[in-house]
Amino acid sequence: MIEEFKQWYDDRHSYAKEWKKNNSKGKVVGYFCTYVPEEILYAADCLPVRILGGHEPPALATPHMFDMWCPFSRDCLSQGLAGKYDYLDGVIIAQSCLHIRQAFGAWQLQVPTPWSYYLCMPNAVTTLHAKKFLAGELAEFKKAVEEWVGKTITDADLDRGIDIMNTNRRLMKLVYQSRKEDNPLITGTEAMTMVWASQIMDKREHNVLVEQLLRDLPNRRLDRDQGVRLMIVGSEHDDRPFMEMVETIGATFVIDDHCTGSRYFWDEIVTLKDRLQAIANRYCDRVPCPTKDFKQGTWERKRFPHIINLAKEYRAHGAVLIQQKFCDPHECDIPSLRRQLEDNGIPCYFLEFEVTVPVGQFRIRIEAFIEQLRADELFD
Amino acid sequence: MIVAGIDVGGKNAHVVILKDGNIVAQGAAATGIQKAEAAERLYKETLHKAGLKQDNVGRVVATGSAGKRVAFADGVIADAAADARGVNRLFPSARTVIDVGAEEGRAIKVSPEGKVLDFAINEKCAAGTGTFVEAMARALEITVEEMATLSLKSNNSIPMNAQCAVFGESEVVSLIHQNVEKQDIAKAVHDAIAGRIASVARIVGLEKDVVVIGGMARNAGFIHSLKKEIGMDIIVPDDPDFIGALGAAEAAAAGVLERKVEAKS
Amino acid sequence: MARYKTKGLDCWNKAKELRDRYYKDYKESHDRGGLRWEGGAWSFDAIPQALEGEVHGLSEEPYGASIGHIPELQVRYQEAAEGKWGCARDLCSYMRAYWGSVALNEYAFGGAWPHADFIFQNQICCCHSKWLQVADEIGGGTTPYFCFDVGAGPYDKIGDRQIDYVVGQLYDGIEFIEKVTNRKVIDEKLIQNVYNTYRSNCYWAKTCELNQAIPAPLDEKTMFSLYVLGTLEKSNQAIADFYEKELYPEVKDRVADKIAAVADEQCRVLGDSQPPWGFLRIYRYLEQYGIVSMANLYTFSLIGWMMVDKKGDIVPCPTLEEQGITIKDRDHALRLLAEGELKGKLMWAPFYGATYKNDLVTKIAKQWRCDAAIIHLNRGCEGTAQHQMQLKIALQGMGIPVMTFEGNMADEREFDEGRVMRLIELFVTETLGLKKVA
Amino acid sequence: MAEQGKQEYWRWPEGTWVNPGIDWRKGRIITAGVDVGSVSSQAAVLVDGELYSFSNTRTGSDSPDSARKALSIAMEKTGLTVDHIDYCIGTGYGRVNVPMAQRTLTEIACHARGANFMYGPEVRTVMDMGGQDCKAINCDDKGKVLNFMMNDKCAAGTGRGMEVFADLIRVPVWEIGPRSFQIKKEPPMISSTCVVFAKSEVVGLLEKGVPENAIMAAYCSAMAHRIMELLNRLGVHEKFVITGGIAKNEGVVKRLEKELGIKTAEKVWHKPAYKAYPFDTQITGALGAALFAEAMVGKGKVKSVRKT
Repeated sequence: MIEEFKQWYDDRHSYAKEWKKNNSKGKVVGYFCTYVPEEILYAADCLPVRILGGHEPPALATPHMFDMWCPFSRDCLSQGLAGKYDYLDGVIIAQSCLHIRQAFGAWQLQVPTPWSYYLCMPNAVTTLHAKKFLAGELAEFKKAVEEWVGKTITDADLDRGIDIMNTNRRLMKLVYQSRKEDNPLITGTEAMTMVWASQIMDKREHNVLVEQLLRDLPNRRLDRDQGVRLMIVGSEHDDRPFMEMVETIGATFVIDDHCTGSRYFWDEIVTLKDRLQAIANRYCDRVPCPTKDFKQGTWERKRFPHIINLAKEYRAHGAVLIQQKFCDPHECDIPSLRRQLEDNGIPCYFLEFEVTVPVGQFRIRIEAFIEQLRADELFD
Repeated sequence: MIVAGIDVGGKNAHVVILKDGNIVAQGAAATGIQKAEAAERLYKETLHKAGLKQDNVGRVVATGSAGKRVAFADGVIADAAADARGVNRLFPSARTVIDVGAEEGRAIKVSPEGKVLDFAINEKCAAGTGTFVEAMARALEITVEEMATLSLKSNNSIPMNAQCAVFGESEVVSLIHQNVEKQDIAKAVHDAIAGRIASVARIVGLEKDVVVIGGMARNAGFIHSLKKEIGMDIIVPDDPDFIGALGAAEAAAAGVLERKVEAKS
Repeated sequence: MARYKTKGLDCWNKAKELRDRYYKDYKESHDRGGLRWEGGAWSFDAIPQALEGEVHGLSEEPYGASIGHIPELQVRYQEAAEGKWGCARDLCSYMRAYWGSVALNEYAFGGAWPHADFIFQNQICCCHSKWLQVADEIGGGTTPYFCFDVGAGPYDKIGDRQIDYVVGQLYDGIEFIEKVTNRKVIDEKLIQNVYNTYRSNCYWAKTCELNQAIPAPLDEKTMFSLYVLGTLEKSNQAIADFYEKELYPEVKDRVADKIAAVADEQCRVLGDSQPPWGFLRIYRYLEQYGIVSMANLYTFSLIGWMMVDKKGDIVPCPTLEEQGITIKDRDHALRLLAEGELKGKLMWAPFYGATYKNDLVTKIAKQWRCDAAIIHLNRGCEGTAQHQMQLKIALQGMGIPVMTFEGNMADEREFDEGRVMRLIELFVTETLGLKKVA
Repeated sequence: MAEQGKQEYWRWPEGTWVNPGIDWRKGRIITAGVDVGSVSSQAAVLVDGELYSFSNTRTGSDSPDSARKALSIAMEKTGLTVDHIDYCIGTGYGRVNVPMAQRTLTEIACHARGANFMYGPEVRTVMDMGGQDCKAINCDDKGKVLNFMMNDKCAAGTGRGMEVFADLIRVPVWEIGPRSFQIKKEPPMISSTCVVFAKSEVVGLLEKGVPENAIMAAYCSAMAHRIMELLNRLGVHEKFVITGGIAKNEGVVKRLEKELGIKTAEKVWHKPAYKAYPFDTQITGALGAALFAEAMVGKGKVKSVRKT
């Protein structure tokens, strides 16, 4: 299964084009942020695919986003400008960080795409007002989609969409939970590849694969020592060479908090009669992106206790905190998160990511971090 | 009438003497620290070579990052303006000029008359400059010239993160330690710089004809990478590093004296 | 011989005096039994300022900007934020200066850091909510924190649902600050504050509109020191009076008497985003060429409430008095407050797309008759730097020469003056072909 | 550019030393550490845990050669050969390419361990100024790394930056420190954080006729400031030591001490018996590696590979 995930993730564009051939009526929609309610797109028989970078220097993006913008966002835009996403029928963003919003804005002007939509995802997600407001936004979004695809979305459609998404979330969570064990049967690179694949594949197909994976896992043999159990936390992250490098020098990633990882699927929808309200509640209650992580009353974040629990449940010896260069929302959280993790006995190491990773420079840092975590072996 | 153009940049100075619009002499020299003095020496030598005296010269216009320091010049014009004029004289069809010198890479959009319509320079970081290549060449323990020819032999492309000159070096060093072929590393360096320069050029918009000037234009490896990066043909003048001086001389001939020279502080 | 008459503003000192008093009052508030609260230029100050008794706020952006004017403090404060706290160097430069100020327990206007009794913060860009969240954490994490979200959509999509969303939060906010301060929000005060908020915002917008005149009565350099009052406390009676009764009439007279901000005005420049505060001398340099920087979406609508009329022109929003609206009660007041901000603050529109920024700024370029544009690619503020490169393309599309330069509104370490001056010189002399005037 | 023939002001002089007081043939355990850095390489040889010899040489573009070269210089004229070595650990950028090494460790671990041996167990913060990057390390009384930080934003604070500078003003890198104090008053520091732009800034100053010594002072304080920024992020504690090439540049070190308000430990061997031995801060990494090797062999954690 892992191979399929890897292959389709690498070959994501042909996958989408293939899907279009087989679903003549279906539309492929590129989304820029995981706050986009894919449920409604599945209800409308669309294929939502997350727009990700190509890990190439985003040379085409510079005239549209100058150098201070997050390399991932610039990479996404660059891919669009290069025509890699020419098969998209539409693009959509949910209000999140300014960096990806700018990539979306430039995309609307520079990359010909038939349909585009800005979903005004509120920020004060811990308030009831936000849930009410978002439900209204979703109603407008649903209407816009209906007009675009020329079909009304019934409650039955919504239930289908919700079920596809919830199933996918539940299954991937099961795979993740297996990593609590010693010598996990799946590496961090593999686990995240599964999530990356789910963001670009038809979830119905993905679900079949994940179910198969869950059946196969128990008999899986990875002839490797887990080494140090690491957690990885941060912004968007789909840098496989980095993950692989770390997992070849005496460590295993056992859990993550990324919007390309657990943060994407951790929370399911609690069904209600009012489907749109149920969806709105889920996106307000999910593990927040730092852009929306503030609580009334105190400076404390909602996301931090969640991360610390994950670290404990998955018995991480240390945490690698990564961040796309210039990612302000995470930059605002990391110094605080670092303190909280270390106060909980989880040493951290911080790395700043760009589209291409200087493996040499990063390897020595991670090696040294691993040595730090197993220092006892060197000294007694 | 006889006019002179002097281009004093980060590393070198160039002089071009025009007589009734024709080049009668040109010279180049490394400036070192005392740029003004070096420029004057070069100017005199070049005149001497051409059998001319200073008072034969009707007008002198200086340009380049240290152009203002040329005390004996009658006027100074901005380097991008000199580039535009120089290129326009040689290739009136040129619409995009890319000048990659020792410490700056810039792109200029020129009008058919040789006017600067838009321009952009590599901001903040020195990646995308001649100095960057030199640093990488040193890490490879070869000369820039060797590096140029070497890189043409390579067909592999290794993505390199040309952000900081020094980190570029450490990337090269770790590539060396991974036993990557020197020729592949050389190409990686040129590709990286070509990428940086191309994105600067894209800011003003790549319109043909594209002319590349400045010291780096002599680097065939870099030019090759740049062609590939922008997917367009590139014109490189015979003396790509003399274009600024030529443009200044043109300005002198045209009687352009925008700013008085500042007395050396 | 200069083209036009010029002279300084008579109300200049008044503006300075109001500003100085603001920072002094905040510091001394406790000694007088008053309250202190922290917020932003876009916090609805009308609400906390309606608490009974004496209340004074500290507005985060103008405080950060003031530090940006003082290189010595700026670098020391920002290095404290980066070193002691460990934040990244590329974050909002106001925010880093503010955090460093807290970390060093230093108030830029003298004395120790004056801790607030509560935080009344707004969220608009992706990090605004973090500003005082982190500031408080650095300061010990004991200040009651309240943050409301105004990211409810662009000005042309504001309906009841959007206003309900914000008003709902404002009710929570009132309940919150009443609880943590043990003081009541007085409706009479609140209502008066809303009238004032409208007057401050609308009269600043009207003043900006006057800059369409040739010669321009105001240059940006001057405007910066004038709009600041509105970023401090727009609901304040004295400040609203300043905009309505002193600044606006005086600028009107300047237009009538053709009094120019720059005596040799021959080229009108459009700006974008905040300037590099430590280097306002750039504008002096431009003046030598008869260039006046006099229009900027940021400078206009940071506080100025404007709208797009039926003809598609940008015009100032009318005050409540002009609309003949009398505020009935608290609910009415809160709705008007939210509506004014959500519909009138055009500079929020770019947060929702590049098309908004292009549309509004090209309108400004036309209506304010700009000949060229100089865009400060501001590494210090993602918010105002949104879509700047798209804007460049759009302006060039209308035939306006544009130059861009990278800098930072309040971090001199990110501003290479020599380089930037070279660029400006080239742009002015070559692209614009201007000569120094006498 | 590798301009042959022209004097290279940026290279530190090479060096080697052999302990006259030790006859390796009488030794039980012989271990070696080889540190292949980006600019220079070092080797250290221990006999029964005592420093026997070390070398400090330049790194070539081929790291296995640089490693061999460093070790052979350290064994020159001693009769000692690779075959006599029980265990060897490679460290530094080129650690994966040290042919004679049985295992590798990062220079972070090795510098902490080496500094602990050279300066003593009171060392709490080690600042290693390498060629390409600087590392700030907090360690315990055993020399165990507690946490560390490496510069990632900009390289202006690295040894390489100083070398580029030395080359530019044509002053040997080892003279910069002393000369940077031969000034009337401390000039403002070079503001640019980019090595190359700092270079153009320096050229500007030279053109303005600012005396060379003042410019060296301005550059040294800029570098001291960058290092201070990194140390502040980590938190610096006494005993504080600086290893690597820059440690030899008091122009930077003294100014850094001033900024931090903390003195760096004196460059004297912790072991009284070592008083007479040369104290070369550049060998810290190699020495640390050799010490780890010695401990592993001594505790029987690894098998000796000694051939003769």
